[in-house]
Amino acid sequence: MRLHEYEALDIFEQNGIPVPRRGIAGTMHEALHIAGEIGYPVMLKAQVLVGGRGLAGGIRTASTPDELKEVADSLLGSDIKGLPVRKILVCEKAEIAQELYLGITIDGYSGKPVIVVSTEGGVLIEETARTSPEKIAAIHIDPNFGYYPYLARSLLRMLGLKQQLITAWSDVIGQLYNIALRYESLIAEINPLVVLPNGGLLAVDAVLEVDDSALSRIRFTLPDRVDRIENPLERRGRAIGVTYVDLDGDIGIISSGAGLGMASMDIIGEKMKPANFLETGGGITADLLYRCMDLIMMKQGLRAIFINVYGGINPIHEGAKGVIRYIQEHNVKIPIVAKALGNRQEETWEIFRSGGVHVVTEAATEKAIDKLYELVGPA
Amino acid sequence: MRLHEYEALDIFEQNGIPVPRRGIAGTMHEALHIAGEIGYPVMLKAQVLVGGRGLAGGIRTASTPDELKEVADSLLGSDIKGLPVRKILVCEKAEIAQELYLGITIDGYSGKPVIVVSTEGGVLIEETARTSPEKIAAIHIDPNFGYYPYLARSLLRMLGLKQQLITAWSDVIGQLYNIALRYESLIAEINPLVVLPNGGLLAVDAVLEVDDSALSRIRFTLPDRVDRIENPLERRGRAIGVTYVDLDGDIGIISSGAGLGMASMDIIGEKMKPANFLETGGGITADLLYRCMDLIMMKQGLRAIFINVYGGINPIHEGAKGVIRYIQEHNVKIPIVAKALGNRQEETWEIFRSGGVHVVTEAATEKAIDKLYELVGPA
Amino acid sequence: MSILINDSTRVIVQGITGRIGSAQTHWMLEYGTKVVGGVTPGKGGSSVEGVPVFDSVNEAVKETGANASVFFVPAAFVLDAFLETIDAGVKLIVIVPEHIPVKDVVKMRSYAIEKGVFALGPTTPGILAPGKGKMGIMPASMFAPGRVGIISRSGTLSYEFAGILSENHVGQSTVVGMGADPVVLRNLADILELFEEDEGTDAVIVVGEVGGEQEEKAAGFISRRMKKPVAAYIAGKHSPQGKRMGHAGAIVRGTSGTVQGKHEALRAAGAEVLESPIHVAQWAKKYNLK
Amino acid sequence: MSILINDSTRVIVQGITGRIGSAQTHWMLEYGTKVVGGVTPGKGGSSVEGVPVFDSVNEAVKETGANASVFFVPAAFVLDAFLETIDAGVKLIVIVPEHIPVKDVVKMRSYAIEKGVFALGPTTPGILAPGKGKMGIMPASMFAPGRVGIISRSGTLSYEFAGILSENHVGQSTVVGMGADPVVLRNLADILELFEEDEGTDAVIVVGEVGGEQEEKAAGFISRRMKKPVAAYIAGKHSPQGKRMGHAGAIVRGTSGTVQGKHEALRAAGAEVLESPIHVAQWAKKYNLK
Repeated sequence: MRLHEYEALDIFEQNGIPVPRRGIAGTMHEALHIAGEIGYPVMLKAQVLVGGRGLAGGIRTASTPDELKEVADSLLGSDIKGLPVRKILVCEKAEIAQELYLGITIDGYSGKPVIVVSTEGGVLIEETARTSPEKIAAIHIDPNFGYYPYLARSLLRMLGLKQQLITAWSDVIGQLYNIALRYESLIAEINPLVVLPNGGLLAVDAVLEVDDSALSRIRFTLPDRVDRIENPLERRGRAIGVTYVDLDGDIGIISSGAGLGMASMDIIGEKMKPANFLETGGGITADLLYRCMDLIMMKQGLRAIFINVYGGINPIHEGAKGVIRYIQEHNVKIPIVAKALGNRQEETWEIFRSGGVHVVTEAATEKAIDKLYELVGPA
Repeated sequence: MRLHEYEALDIFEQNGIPVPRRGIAGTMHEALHIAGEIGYPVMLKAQVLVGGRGLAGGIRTASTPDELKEVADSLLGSDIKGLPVRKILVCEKAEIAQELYLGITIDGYSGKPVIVVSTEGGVLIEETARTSPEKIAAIHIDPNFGYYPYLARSLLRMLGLKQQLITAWSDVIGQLYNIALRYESLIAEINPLVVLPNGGLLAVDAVLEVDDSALSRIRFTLPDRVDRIENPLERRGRAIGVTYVDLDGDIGIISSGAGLGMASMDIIGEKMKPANFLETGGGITADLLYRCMDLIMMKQGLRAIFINVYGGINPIHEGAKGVIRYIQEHNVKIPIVAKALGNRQEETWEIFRSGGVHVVTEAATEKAIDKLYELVGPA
Repeated sequence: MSILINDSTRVIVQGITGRIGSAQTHWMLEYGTKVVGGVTPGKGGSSVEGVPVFDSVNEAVKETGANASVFFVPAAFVLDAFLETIDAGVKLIVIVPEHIPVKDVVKMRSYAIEKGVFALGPTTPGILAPGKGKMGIMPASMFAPGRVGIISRSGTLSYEFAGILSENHVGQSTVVGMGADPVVLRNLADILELFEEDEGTDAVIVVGEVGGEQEEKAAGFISRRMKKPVAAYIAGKHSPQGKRMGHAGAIVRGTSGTVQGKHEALRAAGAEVLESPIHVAQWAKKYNLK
Repeated sequence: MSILINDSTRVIVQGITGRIGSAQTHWMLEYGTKVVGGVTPGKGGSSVEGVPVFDSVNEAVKETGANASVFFVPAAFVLDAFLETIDAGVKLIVIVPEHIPVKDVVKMRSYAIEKGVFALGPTTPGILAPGKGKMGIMPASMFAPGRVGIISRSGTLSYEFAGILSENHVGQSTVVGMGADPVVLRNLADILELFEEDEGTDAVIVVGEVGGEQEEKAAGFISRRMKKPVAAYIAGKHSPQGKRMGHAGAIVRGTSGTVQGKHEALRAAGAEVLESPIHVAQWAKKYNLK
């Protein structure tokens, strides 16, 4: 779960990281009030959970109340990369002597936390990594050993910094590492970490993504995860316990397993357009597939449904019953093709067929999708 | 710093360990009120920081309000092993099916935390350890690896317990281990940990001693450490930054170093009686020794003072100046013998002598104490 | 021959008394796997599908001589049970459950490697050696004995590839699910190494997916060390771009984990890239695989 | 000969710019110790008593060839600096400061042992090899060169015993303070072993105190491994009983740490128990020690 910038900034501040004076506004009047308290000029930042917000016009400056009114009005209620701007963060505009980068993530390959720093923060950080690797330094932390300030100091020394900056920056690294540990974050990032003219540091942006699997054991007060999803279909998917991604095609997909779902999408994508990605995980029941049918049918203009499931951990015969019940109760007319293999496959095929589902019994998903294409043709 | 039982029980409860219903009373009326809420019979437990409280009459039962009045009256304001009873803990009297023991400490020799359990808790636990070692089990925890519940389960299995008790007990062990870690405790102990007739567990006693050196980095709200010391001279010692232990003799001691202080006490103890133990640590200044003189002079009936200091990390010539200033300002008449060796010893001797202090320049403390005995004779 | 499991593999099932644990024990036994015991603390003394249940792994290992374990333990308890299993001396562990916190997996991985334990998962379907046995949830009907190794990040796609091969009369030596989590207990290259050394395996199929750098790192291993033919399929070509959450990962990896990037790395290493799963049949034919 | 320090010991002083660090650097240099550098982050480039100061231990070691370090770092920073020092390759570390949290010492001890570093303290006066050098705070005037080793839990009592010996024309090979904390970085027996193996040492004095089990464990080592004469003094015979805080320690140790218990263990191991420090003179005479 990725936190909003304003939520992450609060957590950063509670843990001793210097952050700008700021307030969160849902209306132009609130923004005006906050800016009045902070003093102009201020930054206005759209609170949307998507990268590249700045380049999409989501980060703006206001130097006067009139300017603020105009900018706040244009931001609030607008869309940034398809996401509605419900709140804007109003914060002091820092004087920038230098922009640094600080990120902490889990390196999947080594299975260890890694701290990444650069003396050239900002939106082009990944380009810097490619073109000027000497401006980047990274260190893996042995989880059994833990983090200690001297590790940060030696990391920063690689960049050839002055001791004053090393001292201040290693404090921030320690604080961010504690946050990453406590909030079980997959990514904790400050970009840019600003060096002020007086030599002090200021985290003018904050990224914090918490491990979904750890949410139940982390103590913090935030709105429920389901409420944070903007797309109503994706929110519904989360509520029933499946992964649903809304796409702009017209072929609905239900798959057990993310890999199989992706492959299905890839194959469908060759000639048709998927309406969604839906992955059930290992918890298939009749009820769950009934709800999955209900969910994918919410999508307007659906031309057909492709079901691709394996009976490994999942009782696919139970799942088939739920699909059939849905079809019968809602009188579904669009073609449905199912590939269902594994434990109890014959039983499953019979159930599907009893409800008018086209069953393909070969292993290759391509053949099932050929069948589907045969039934519906190109869009 | 050792916490009071009622303070430790609160911490235990906050961390999920089952503890009795209870309240803390400073007056008989408060005790009566708490017992009324809990229901009779209740236990009344004197809150004094000393072991063997039960055998000394500090733990009593009251079955009726009249009995409670009597017991509370006799406890409050009395002394247990020389310590005044200011507060009593009033708590429900548990039905006891079995008494267990659970203790977590740091094993000094291996330098690791150790968890100790026994199926025979209670006051005789150390005797049990000697006579029935099969009823005791202990496990060291690798600090880099950490504590995990399976370690507790395997520990408890050594005692041949039923799975139900293993499950409940290993929960309590995990909770107590977390407390020990978070509060940096040198000892965390529940004795007895009571098995109730329904199979549940209840911590009817709580010992928690926090590492003094870690106090500044532990987040909890407790009265200042200095206020917890009952003896006014020992409290004063803590306030000025030295270790002072009040004894019942009449020869005052100032030493730099605990070992030297103990040896001085041992040697004095052969023919005379020490009035105190005072250890300055490595922070001697003129002011500090001035205050130390002031502190040991508070003791009634002091016959002489023995100063035993080394100039290693300590500037003993500075210390000597403080002693002399005190002698002169307060017109001290009792004999003072000083042994002061190490860096700047000659300078120190001169200063001491200028104030009438008898200086012994040989290394053996015995010779200096012979000199003292020569001056004051037996008590 | 096969990798990881063979005739001397004696398996315990952790969480055997749960709904999934007991059902999968049934399937594993039916497939001929030597499931010799189960563990559920508090359920010791009972039995599931005729298999004795113990309170602790230690006891189970001592009583049954087990040397391998498969997990159907709830996610919150996996870390604890995993460490217990390693301390009990088990050398092969399959972690089927999903949704295990990454912090726990990091700890598990470091301890397993330190102790020389080969562990797979989390979120893995496990291992299946056709005709010999299986640890995990792979559905038996998809597999046939033969000489092709399959290693897959995705569970269901491992069935798919085995199924396509089986339909084309190409059998498998061993099918291994490495787990779908961002951190897994063993990396792709570790498993490729076992296949390269296995006399019963003639060629290997790698089934990867978008994201991470397992395939890029494996490409390095393939180019340096592998003599056997390798085919690779990477799922996710038409997946919408994941919402990017930070730069640190990409900076450290020096790769953005795209399907295209993985294709390039694998091709450069001499592996054959399959654009669609069904192409595996032609590839098998080309190398005359059985 | 001596243990731990000798002519090739090159010392850095951590926390050299502090009041105590600079004063003790003066005394160490005056005693002839090869103090080759100091470390205080942020003070790199300056100098103290003619000794160059560096920002990091790594730099100090690289520039000066130091192989040993003595700490005058504030307690709160000791753990971090200690780990840094080990990572920089220093193999002998003396931790003078007191009041270091036990939790930190536990970590330090485990890392030092893992990395094969010999560390002493915390709350130690350090090491002094008469005529060769010293790391720490021991006052030079108490010591004389000779062939008796002293190992003490108490700082000041180590000076006392050396002083008594020196007055009686008995010199010391090395005097070692093991530290007065409940957990120390090296146990008594580890240091006894060095003395037993040292050709320059003919006999050893152990100065212990009430509490803990260092002396009891050392007794085991003395009886099993030591051929050289050992005398032991245990301070605290007349100390008031410490307020007992729990049973766990005593149960684990199986000893209550009394002076009497330590005396018995040491006598049984063949060590001579000194009832009072001054008796060390007669003991030295008995063995004709120099």
